[in-house]
Amino acid sequence: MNAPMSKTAVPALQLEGLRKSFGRTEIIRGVDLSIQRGELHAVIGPNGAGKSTLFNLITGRFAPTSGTVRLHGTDLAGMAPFQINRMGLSRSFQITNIFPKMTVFENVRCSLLWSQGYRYSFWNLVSRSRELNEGADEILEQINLTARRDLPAGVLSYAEQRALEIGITIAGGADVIMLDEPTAGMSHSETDYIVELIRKVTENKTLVMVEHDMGVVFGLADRISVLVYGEIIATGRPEDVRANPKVQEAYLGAALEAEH
Amino acid sequence: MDLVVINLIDGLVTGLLLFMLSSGLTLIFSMMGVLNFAHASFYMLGAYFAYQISLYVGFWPGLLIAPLIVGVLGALVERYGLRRVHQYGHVPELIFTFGLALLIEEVVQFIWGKNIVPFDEPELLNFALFSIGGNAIPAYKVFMIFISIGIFLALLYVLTRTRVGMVIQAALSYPRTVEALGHNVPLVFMGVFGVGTALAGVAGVIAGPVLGTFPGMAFLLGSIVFVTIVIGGLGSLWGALVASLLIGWLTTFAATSTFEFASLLTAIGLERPEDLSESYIRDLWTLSLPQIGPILPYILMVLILVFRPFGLFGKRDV
Amino acid sequence: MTDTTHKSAVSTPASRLTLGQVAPWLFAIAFLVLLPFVFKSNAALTIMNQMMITIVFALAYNMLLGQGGMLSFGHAVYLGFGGFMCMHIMNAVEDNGLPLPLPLLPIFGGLFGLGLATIIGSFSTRRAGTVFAMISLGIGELIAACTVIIVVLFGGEEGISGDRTYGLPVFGYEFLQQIEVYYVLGFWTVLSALLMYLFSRTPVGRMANAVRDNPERAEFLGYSARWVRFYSFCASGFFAGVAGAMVAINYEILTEQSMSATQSGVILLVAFLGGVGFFFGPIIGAIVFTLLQSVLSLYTEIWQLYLGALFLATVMFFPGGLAGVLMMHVPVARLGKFGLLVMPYIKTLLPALVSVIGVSALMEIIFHYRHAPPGDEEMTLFWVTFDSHNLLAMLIAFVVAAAGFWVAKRNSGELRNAWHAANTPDGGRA
Amino acid sequence: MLKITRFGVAAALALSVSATAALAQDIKAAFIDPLSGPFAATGSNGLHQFQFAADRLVNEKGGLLGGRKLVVDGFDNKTSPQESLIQLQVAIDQGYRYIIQGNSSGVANALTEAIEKHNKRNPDSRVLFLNYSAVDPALTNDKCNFWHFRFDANADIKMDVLTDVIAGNKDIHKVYIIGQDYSFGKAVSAAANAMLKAKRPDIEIVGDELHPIGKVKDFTPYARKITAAGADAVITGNWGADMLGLGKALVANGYTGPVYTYYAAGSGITAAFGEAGKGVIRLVSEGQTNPPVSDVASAYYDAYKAKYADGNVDQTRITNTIAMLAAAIEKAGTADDVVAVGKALEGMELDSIWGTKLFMRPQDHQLIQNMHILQHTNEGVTYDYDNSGFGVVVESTVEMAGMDSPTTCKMDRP
Repeated sequence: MNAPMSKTAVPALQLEGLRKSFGRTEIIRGVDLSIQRGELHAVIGPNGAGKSTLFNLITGRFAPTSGTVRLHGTDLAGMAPFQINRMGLSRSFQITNIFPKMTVFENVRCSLLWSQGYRYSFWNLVSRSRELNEGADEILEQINLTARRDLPAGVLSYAEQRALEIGITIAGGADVIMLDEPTAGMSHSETDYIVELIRKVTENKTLVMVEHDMGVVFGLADRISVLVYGEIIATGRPEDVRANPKVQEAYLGAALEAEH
Repeated sequence: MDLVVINLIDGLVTGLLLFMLSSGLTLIFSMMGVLNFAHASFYMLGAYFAYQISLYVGFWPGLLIAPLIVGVLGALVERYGLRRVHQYGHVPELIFTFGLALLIEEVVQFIWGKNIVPFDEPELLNFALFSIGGNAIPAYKVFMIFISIGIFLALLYVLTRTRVGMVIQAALSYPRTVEALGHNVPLVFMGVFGVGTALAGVAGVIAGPVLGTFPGMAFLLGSIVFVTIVIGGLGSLWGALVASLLIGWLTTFAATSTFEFASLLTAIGLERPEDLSESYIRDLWTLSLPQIGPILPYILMVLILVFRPFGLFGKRDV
Repeated sequence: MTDTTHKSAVSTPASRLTLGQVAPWLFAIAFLVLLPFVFKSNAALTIMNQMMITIVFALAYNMLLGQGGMLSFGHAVYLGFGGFMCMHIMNAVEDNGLPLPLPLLPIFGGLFGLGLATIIGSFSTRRAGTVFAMISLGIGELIAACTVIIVVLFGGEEGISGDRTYGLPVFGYEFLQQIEVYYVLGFWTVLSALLMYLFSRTPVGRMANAVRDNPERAEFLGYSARWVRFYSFCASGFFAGVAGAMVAINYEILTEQSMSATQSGVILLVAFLGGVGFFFGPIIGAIVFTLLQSVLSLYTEIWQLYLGALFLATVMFFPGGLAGVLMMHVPVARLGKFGLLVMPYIKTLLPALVSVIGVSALMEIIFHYRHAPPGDEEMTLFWVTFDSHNLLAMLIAFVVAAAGFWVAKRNSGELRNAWHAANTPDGGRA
Repeated sequence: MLKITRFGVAAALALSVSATAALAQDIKAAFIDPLSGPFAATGSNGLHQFQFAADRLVNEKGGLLGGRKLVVDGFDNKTSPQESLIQLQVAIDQGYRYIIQGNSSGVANALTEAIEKHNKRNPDSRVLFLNYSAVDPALTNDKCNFWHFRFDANADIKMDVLTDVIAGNKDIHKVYIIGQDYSFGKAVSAAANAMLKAKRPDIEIVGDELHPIGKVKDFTPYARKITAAGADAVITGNWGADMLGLGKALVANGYTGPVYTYYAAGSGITAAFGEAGKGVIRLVSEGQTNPPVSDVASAYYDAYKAKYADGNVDQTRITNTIAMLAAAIEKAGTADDVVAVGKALEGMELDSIWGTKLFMRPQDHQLIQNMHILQHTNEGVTYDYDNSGFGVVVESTVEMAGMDSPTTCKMDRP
């Protein structure tokens, strides 16, 4: 749709020759990928294809064995996660990763702090900043958790925690959002709810998501990359990828036939 | 020269003793992620139990029975204490073992009193085996070396050559998988905890007569043991061995050295003031290496942490 | 100002202080002001001073343990360092006649504590959890050992002493009397507690909680877990230094004991007993511990054994500490169903108490049997005098303990049910 | 155990509501020493000896000032200077006017300063400090004050006695000095160096070192060094586990010379040394228990053992303290005006039941008495320690040791 932009624009995210080995096993075997600003991009692949590893390489959780990751043209090599985050990349986790003992509101407010310029301030009181509190409430409104505002995050239902996870991820106002299987382990209705939520909160942002659920990916993504055994075997618009025989063979075949 | 040889022997004794504690501690840590603060308390219990047993049947049965009792106690602590606290996380576990260490010290005082108890080497080994330059090497020390090495080799054999050892090693890295394979991982944990504390118990039995059996012995050695495994790298058995020997020799050589810091100060061009009480570095002028020998491990630890935050053999993700 | 919105009171961005926020502080101040009118003696004042010092130190410690998730086995070092430096300042002021009023001393104590914490924290806060704990233990031991070696700074085992009545009288007060010192310390206690409370409400204070719960997530929010820990550590060092200055003012002497590993262990005990999960937990801990220490050591020689057992029981069964136990009852009180719990509590806790008394009686008898001088077989326990070598006494104690335990165990099911009922909002009643 | 009366903080809180009755019938002395923690055994044993002495020397003979009893109550200071100051305050509030303390010079220093300040600031509730065991020379030199009286010989006097003996032993040519790294250990080292140089310039000091206090796990390396240096005698101020560790390591290494020391008897140490220490351990101390000096002394010891079978009369100075306090109170005719009692104590002369003259030197409040070198042995022991069969026997005696030892004390008298 709006994916192919002018060739000269710096891609939001660019991977070049990315490789990662654990011991003797090479998990990521040379990935090249370029994601344009504003694109909604999905990475799919069968279990064990290295999706999460790729994800962790991009966000600085693991250091690559070789190759580069560029965010808006800047090489991320050697940067810690918090530095990458400050450059405008925010991620969620496959296993829910929130602050369980803090209230839902606190969770969101904490994720606003850095972007609102509070840094390591110990001379501001968080409760005294209207901008901060209203900002947090707005995000709660967006992710439909206003009613749960003052509960400890740990007691929320699974879907609510996933929603909160997305809320925390987008709160900092990063322009590149990375979601790791946001709908994993959800029922159909819950999935629809989360997809709607993702569509809503990622407007005008670059989105990279790893996903297992086909329905989610085809409905949402502008472009799709298929990762098999640490290599990208196809990248393109959903319908092209769907038609790609290699993909069919490697991954979709059985599933698609079963669906139709 | 004679003194160097003697120091090597003495340092080896200290180092191996430290290793008997630090190996058990490391085994427990790498398996369960729990740093057992009370580890040295089990060492103390070993010494006291052996003392009590020696009152009735002599030293040798105690060498066998005391560690067994300590091991069983350790396993019980794991089963009914640690496992319960486990749900709250690692820091509460550490606090639990800290509290346990306090309690054990109090219980020991309750039962055996606050004074040193007269726990002595067995008559059989109470002679000088040989002497180097007028310094006697007691037979007991040689016995300590052999016991430590023997236990180390046995441990190595069990861990690498037996089926139980393979299960333990696998459970270290993949507890879930091992559990799925039908092994009772909690039981393995309990066993490892028991064996680890029993090792500490053995160390207590053989060290008690030499280093003195008194309620403060746990803390005295304990803090050094923790420093040892931090220097070696948490969770690394080789690191524990290297660090133990390093500290053993370091403290031994430091204690017998005659180095004075005054010579260092003179070397950098300072002049010893007539009236020392006026000088702000007067303590340095009178300081000698033996004086700070026992705190050298702490200094070593700080240095290691500054330059190698994960210890000598530590892996990044502990 | 935005009170007209429909959100609950808490949710308004509070640009105005509410009574609920201020009341506890006003109450604390009034309490501290009035206390000396009840307990007049110098000894009582000294103990209350000790209590206040412990409160400040425990709160500072909890900035690490409770709020930052960092377990330190060597925090007394910062208290001691701040205190020693204050003694030096006190002596320097006396020698040179500098115009420094005594009540300002804690600022300097804090700054020195902060300074040391900055140096140590720069490498110790790189790691969290177990490794941090071990490093703190090692550093604590190292610095504590230095106290007897570096005599210039720490005065060897005699410590450094001074005279607080040196300098300029402040508004006519020369701090000759304990009561004057009491009010100085009271002021600093309230001020420090308030500042520490406010710190927990600042961005870095909130992030300390976040890093405690989930350091990885915090990193992906733009915060370096390590620096967040570092700032908490420094702040904690500052207030530990303030507590050290309070020691200097109250005792006019600082010794290596204040920096020792024992002291570091005690403060962990205090904070944990009180409850690290709540801001006021360590305050309760400090008060209870100081009283317990004096009352128990008054009646029994093996009070440390009891203390150790109590601590272990707290870790195992009430990880929230005393504050946690108290706060468990807040939802019940909100539902107005506290009445439901009264009877089950009596039926369970009373026998449990009897059982504890039985066990401790048994311990005392055994202890007396083993350690009292031969011939001295008579002992008095709970106002009863008897022969400790008589098996009957032990038997009675044992039976009391066992019976109490049995009854408590039998009734605990009832308590559990009642607890559940008390925590369930009423649906059925219209 | 609850025979030991304990007073503490809680009592203070309770009592503080009502004003304390100042006109108590009993004369109350507060014993502020460790009664719990690692040094509790030493503390409790000391308290027993004090209470026994007060009963036997005063109360059974009809009390003081026409029937007033002398009671000694224990206050647990947990060996902490700060806790001691709290207990001091508690004791003063409860009307105690005599403070007794001995274990740890650190605590003694804190107490003497606190008492000086207190007496200056509160003239109505002044107290005297009876130090029965803290030997830091400073207490009767630079830090002396009118309120402090020491009933034990200070470290310098003891060293004087030790070096006299060493100087007299022509077999000793090389001496090794080792001690714990703190004020007492340093004082021992300094005094030993100075005195040996003055008395026997030909003796070579082959080693002089300090080790961290309570931190040494294994004394073997130190013992190696001492043997390697060829020392004929060792001087040490070590006590507790450090003393035992050093002594045992020396013996295990084949060292056979004498170890001259201060504190190596009683509190389990004698039992722990046992056979190994025989012929090696020599200590300097006041008070002769073996062989017994008189029937009175034997009767006293027997009565004590009858009451406390596990105890030792290992601090005869305690008896002296009580005897002198009682005499001073009688002489002053008051127990409440401590200035008068203090002035009566100054310069007092008295005969001890342990067969020595006692003289409280007025310049610095240092008690002068006979000092002995005692040998750890199991031969000729009438009264053993720790029921171990081993005890200490007098080997030599220096009469009125340190009578003309110098002092830098400049005392302000009230």
